Amino acid sequence: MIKIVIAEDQGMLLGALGSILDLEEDMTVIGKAKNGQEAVTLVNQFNPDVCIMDIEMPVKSGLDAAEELKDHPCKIIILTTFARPGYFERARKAEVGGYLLKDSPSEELADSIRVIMKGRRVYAPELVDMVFQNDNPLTDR
Amino acid sequence: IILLPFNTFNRNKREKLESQLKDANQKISQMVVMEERQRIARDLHDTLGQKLSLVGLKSDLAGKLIDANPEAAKREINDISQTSRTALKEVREMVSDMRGTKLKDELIRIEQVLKAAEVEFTIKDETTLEKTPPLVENVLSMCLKEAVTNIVKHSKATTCLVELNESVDELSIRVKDNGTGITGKIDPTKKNGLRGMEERLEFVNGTLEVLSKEGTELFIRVPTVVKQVKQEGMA
Amino acid sequence: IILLPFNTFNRNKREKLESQLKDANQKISQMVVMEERQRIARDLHDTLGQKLSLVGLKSDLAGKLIDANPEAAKREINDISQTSRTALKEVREMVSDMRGTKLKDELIRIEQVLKAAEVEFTIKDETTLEKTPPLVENVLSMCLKEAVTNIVKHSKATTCLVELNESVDELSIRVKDNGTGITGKIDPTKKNGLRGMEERLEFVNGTLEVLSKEGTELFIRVPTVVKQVKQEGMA
Ligand SMILES: Nc1ncnc2c1ncn2[C@@H]1O[C@H](COP(=O)(O)OP(=O)(O)OP(=O)(O)O)[C@@H](O)[C@H]1O
Ligand SMILES: Nc1ncnc2c1ncn2[C@@H]1O[C@H](COP(=O)(O)OP(=O)(O)OP(=O)(O)O)[C@@H](O)[C@H]1O
Ligand SMILES: [Mg+2]
Ligand SMILES: [Mg+2]
Ligand SMILES: [Mg+2]
Repeated sequence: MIKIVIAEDQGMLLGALGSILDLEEDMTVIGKAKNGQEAVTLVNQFNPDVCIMDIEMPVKSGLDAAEELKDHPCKIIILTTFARPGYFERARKAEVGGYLLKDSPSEELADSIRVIMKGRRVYAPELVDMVFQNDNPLTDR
Repeated sequence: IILLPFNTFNRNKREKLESQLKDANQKISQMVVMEERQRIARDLHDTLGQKLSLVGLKSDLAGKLIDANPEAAKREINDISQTSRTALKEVREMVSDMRGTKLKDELIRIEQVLKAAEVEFTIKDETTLEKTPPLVENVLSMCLKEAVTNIVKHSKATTCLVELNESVDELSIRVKDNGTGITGKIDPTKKNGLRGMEERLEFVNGTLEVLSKEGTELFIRVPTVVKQVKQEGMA
Repeated sequence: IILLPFNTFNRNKREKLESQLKDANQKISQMVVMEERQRIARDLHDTLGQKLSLVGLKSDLAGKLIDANPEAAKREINDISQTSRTALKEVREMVSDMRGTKLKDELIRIEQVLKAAEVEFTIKDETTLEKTPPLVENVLSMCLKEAVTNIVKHSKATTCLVELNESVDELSIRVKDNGTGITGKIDPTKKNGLRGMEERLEFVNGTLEVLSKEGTELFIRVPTVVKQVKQEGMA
């Protein structure tokens, strides 16, 4: 059984995500958090296999929480909808197991979780943003 | 003999500058577009991103529940219906914000503003605006808004006349009040209403004339056939 | 005696140009933002507005069908799931696909994508792209992006080779992976990555060849002397 903790500040999303993963036969959701801080606490308390996190949450963001849990054996999966500057780089440096689209079909999400459990990283290409060179013609003169 | 190389030297320099100007323009427009997109993406993230993800998840969930627990499935479907409608409303609001204000909408708005300020309002509008590019309309709406704001804020006027005209090659707006007129110098570092108008009009090759006698009169003109300076990379 | 005025004359001219450069930069950025915003508003309205309405309607329908005809309800729910995800995907593309993505920038990006996916990346790039029109470069960047997205999403490959070549009359890109190859039929109503590539290449008279043996190989070719049929409305 893959033990999962989910952190998401939007209540309906948290509920739906929880129910959908619970329906998978080899997964069980053992904790739900409303922010990154709660997620860190739950992970330390229950030692889940996987912690799925939203990025933008009050108190502590998913990326902050992921950085804090970098040395914890629990695999961190970040879910988000749009690429935002700097996020990909931070997720990569925090060595998260997955950096995935929140809207990926639930089968795909479940499959990704299984692949990540085997030690591979899964990063949605849509979320990888370019590191821009600074060629701002307004500032460099 | 001496003049020529100097001349050439300077010509080269000028040509280099001119080409820099072109390059810079191109880079800027690309950069600005990127920045604007990121800004919009940020706005979209919190509203649409969340809602559409939720709809996706809940539809998967409903599909899985339908046989085992049709009542629970119905609740999910209900949430989907709600969520999609809220999202649609938000998209509409966002889109109408982004589109800028239509001139005809702005006319309605200023009528209300002037009524509230107890300024008698007369309008002569002969325009169809059929061939007016959105950008031009946007700029004109902003000008009109600022002109009327100024009347309410500064003029002490009791009447205001707005006249819109359209000819083959030009669109014009006259805004006239019977107030104090513009008295004293305008400090361009502090005030930016009128300057902003001028700058925006310049984008669309328009002009602003300000007359101050027996009140204030603004005359705004924009050529209908707009020379689009930066066609490329912008379309 | 003669030199001095010339010099001054040219200096003035240069200074004027330099200040023009600054002004132009500022104006353009404002104008570009306005136009870009309006353009995105249009796109948002067209893509999202329609899809969200559809989701709303279908969720009501599914709710009504659930007891009488659960199978039909499932089909509606399936459509909802598809539609919401396509909508979000489109928004994402709209926001991220900056017009005028330089091919060299895209190469940097795909390197990051492949690195993150732990796919070994080899690149052979012999091109200068000096005479490549921006439109062509843009199309090629989009193709490269989709090709690599597909590799990461579908191929299970461990290596990826990208080869760019330039001849007198042609530019070509080969993208090769050592994965599963394309298995099974592609449903063109659901999948639009490869089809989109083909469509975009058509604009610039380019072609796409797909080979599937020992992995997948895409071969993209665009003639360098492009008849620009559809410049407008696409850039
Ligand atoms: N219709 C008017 N009647 C009388 N005075 C006016 C009128 N319009 C402008 N003025 C005068 O011209 C000045 C400059 O106007 P402008 O719109 O540029 O700046 P502002 O309205 O003071 O500040 P801002 O528009 O930046 O909020 C005003 O401060 C006011 O003194
Ligand atoms: N490099 C590849 N290796 C293995 N299979 C591939 C590869 N590229 C494409 N495919 C297969 O071809 C199908 C069609 O690809 P296409 O890009 O058109 O659609 P998609 O990636 O599934 O969806 P979309 O691009 O619209 O998000 C994919 O679903 C996948 O099965
Ligand atoms: Mg959140
Ligand atoms: Mg003002
Ligand atoms: Mg694809």
